Amino acid sequence: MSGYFKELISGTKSLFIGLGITGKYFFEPVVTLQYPHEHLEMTPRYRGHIELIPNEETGEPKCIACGMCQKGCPSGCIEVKGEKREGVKGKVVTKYILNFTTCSLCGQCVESCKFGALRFSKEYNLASPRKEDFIFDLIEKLKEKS
Amino acid sequence: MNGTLQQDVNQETFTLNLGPQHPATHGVLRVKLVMDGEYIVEAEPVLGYIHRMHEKMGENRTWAKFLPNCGRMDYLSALSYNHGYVAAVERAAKIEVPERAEYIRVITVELNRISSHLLWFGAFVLDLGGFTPLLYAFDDREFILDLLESVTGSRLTYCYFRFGGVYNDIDDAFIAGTREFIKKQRKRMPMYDALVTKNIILIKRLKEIGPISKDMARRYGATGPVARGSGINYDVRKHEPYSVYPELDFDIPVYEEGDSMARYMVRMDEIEQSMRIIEQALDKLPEGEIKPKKAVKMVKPEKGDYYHAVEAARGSFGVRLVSDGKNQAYRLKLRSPTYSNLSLYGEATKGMLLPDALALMGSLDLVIPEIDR
Amino acid sequence: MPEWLRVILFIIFVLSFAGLNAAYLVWCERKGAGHIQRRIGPKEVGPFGLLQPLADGAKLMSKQLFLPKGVDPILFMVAPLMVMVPAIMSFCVIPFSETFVAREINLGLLMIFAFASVNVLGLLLGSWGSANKYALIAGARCVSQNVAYEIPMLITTITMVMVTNTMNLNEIVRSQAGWFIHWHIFRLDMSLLMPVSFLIFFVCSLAETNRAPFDMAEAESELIAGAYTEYPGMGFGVFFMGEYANIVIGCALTAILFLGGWQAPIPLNFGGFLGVLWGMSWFFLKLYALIFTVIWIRWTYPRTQFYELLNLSWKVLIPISLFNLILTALQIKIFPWL
Amino acid sequence: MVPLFSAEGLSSLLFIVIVMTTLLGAVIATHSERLIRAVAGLAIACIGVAGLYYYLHSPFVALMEMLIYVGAVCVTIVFAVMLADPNPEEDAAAGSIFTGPLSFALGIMVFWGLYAVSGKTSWVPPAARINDGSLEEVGKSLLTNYSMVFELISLVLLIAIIGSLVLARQGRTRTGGQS
Repeated sequence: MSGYFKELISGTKSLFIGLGITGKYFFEPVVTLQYPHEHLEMTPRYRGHIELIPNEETGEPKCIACGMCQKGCPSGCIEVKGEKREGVKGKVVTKYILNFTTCSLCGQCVESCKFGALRFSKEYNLASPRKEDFIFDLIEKLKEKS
Repeated sequence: MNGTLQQDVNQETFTLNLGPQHPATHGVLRVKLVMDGEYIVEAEPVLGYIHRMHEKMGENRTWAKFLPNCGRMDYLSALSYNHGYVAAVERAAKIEVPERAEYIRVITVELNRISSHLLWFGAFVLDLGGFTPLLYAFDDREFILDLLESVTGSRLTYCYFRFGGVYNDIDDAFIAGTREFIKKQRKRMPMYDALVTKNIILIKRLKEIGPISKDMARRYGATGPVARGSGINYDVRKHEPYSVYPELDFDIPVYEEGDSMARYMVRMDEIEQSMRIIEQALDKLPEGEIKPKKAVKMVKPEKGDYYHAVEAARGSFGVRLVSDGKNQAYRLKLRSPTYSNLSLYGEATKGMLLPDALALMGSLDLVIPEIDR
Repeated sequence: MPEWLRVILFIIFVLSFAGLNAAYLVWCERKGAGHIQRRIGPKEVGPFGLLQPLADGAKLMSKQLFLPKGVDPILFMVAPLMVMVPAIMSFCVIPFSETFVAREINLGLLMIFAFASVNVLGLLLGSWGSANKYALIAGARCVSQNVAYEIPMLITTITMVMVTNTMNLNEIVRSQAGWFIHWHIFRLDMSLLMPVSFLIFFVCSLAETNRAPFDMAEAESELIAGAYTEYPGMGFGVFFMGEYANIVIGCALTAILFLGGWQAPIPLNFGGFLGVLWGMSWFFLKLYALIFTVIWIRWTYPRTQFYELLNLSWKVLIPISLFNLILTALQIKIFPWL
Repeated sequence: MVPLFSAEGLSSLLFIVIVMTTLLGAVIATHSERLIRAVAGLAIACIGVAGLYYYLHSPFVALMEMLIYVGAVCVTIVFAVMLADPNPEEDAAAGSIFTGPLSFALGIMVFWGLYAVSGKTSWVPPAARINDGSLEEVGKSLLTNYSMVFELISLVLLIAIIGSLVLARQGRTRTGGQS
């Protein structure tokens, strides 16, 4: 019998304590970010989709189309083509397609690049109703940027 | 009345399909319930709705290319899965890991474990009908995600560990942030305690509900918090030590009751233990390299059969590799904890009420993609 | 003003009040939930998301009224009305202020309970008519719950009727005139357990209106949406309007019985139009404070297990309310001068 | 003939509506094939009867009618129906060939009897207010003049409970050997 009343009182007390906690939070400021109006700065290591790094002098991509990234990609979403040109050491990249729809953002392409020609972009507002919008031509993207 | 219902009413029992779309299954799990009123006569989990053949994928690509798959199995404690696979391959290919890298692995894995438990805590209370703790838990979890993002670069499906080390080194900002998080979380736990754990409604719903006996847990091979809630003192970190866990001092919370409350308490205690591990690991963190001196180029383990298990947030995650000496696995078998934990569901719920059975399901902490793999 | 015009005007008032109230309680609920959970809640549609209910309403109304296969069409369509109509009828006797009441009938309290009992039938027929197993389970739960909680609620009400000696809601409010210590909840001289009565009544009204933590009829993590699982568009909307109207009735009754209805906490009264406004503002203040508590409770607790809920009623609320009844009777008979 | 748009005319119209509701409910209750609809009909009939009581200036009884019959009895029966067989067996309807004529004759007799009684009784117009809900009065008369009736009312609930139990007991046919 005493257990009954003990449970009754302690139970009621626990309910009021719970109300107290949520009541306190009701008056505290919100912690959420109002996304479309506010934006978050991505951390320096944020792994977005990859992009080509331009050569500082020429503005052309540093990539020499060695194809290591294409080989190392688990999802097979990179397609690189290059050609040999007169007067240029190594190959010149002519086509760099990233199929972002299958990319798993593992970063193995960046790791496998020995020439420091790839990096992660900080872009994360990617949305489109069309699948084709996510097949990126990275050379073109680089040109747009500069 | 429709046909099937009519048939069912003529019998004493009826069949209820819980899922594949149901708010309480957290994914595409389907449980076929044979019910007598609100009592469950038989429960049969039906799996395979999100089967993606991860094991087969592991046999069709090089060792390194399988790395991103690990995080896609249990997306809530992706780093443990990364760790399991990486450690298994390291054991097979005899790759030495620098000590600093091991410490970083332990720190990040334990952070990930806390975030997984926090999410489970919220989702579990949500299963029981309380919405608010979920968002409080998310608030705290967000802190961990920010920390992990600052080192790994992604928020959920990290692919952070590499053979022989880790991808990035941690910096002072991360260490300071982690210490701050632990301080904040320690202050936050009493709030959870008062709001949820001590709440009479929750106690009534969990205490002595959904018992899983020691014997049942053993028979089905349950591991992790489910086994520890049934009084089985088994934790891979202690009993088959790997990485730098032997050098760290922590306890394994074990509860004898075996009810949903015991599983709940195990996880809540584990959050505290993980924080202890992280603190010690941060104190002991040695200077040095994070990758082996001789860069790992092509992994080619010798012929043989290798196994390595780690303690993931949901139990023991084991990786069995059979190598034929080539640059990809001959056979890759993944032992996922939730698969075993779920298989006891049918027996455990016999004769239980529907809401209790759902509480039990929540307390198993299911991640469906990991069950199906 | 002739009587019939007054009644018609009042019906218009009540209908628009019930509709707007349901719409804006949803907004309040979402805002309240948001701030309790440290987020903002609806904010995009209109300033502070104030037009959100309109958007929701437009969405619900534009949905097809779809009859799932195997339902009993008549029962399926009528059930939402059976929840909504009695709730609106009950508004007729609620005194919003001393003079602002549609029909001041002497059996007002009884009338509210009479109509509230129809509400269960509506839910039950709806859940049976929708030919869904989850709905069926919800319907069965809902009835046992309502039957179990009607008893302590009625016993507490009888206690209050003994104290006030009337069932006229306006009379009950008038008997609490004066300083706020004259409100029934503080009248320990009438019954020592008055605050407990208040608590029991409030808990029972939560259970009667199927609100969390007693939302067995909905139980979204167990039964998808319980009795409303199969309802599309406005069928669902009407159920919800009924539910919110019931919440208002429950809270209004609590305010009238225990918190002095339209009485101000200080003995200050006005005549005429100002008096109506004065009374109404106090009544609404109390009403919405109680409704906020209901929302607050919903976003704090987990749902009770069904058997625990029945245990609470049969093992805790009914014995205590019976004891309270006897105690009150004794106190009134033995110390009649109090 | 009273004009329709007068107080008396409107109230007569209301009376007709109430009576029609009662009859409609009764017809639904007795003639629908689905048990659940029959119960809904019963609820409608009870609401109609409550209206009649209200019309006779006794709101207390009217509200009690709602509370007990609609709120309690009907819900109990619906609950029983849920437990019972949803499709009644076919041969339940086909009784003896005498059933139809006999019940018809019985109905005629009851109607005639009521008609005769009503014709012979000297009706007193209902008082404007029999009792305006003063609870003390209600309580006193329930425990003095009408104590017998008051006790008998409780039989209704008993019968309703027994009836639902009977429905629930015999309704379910167990198919399949075990369980």
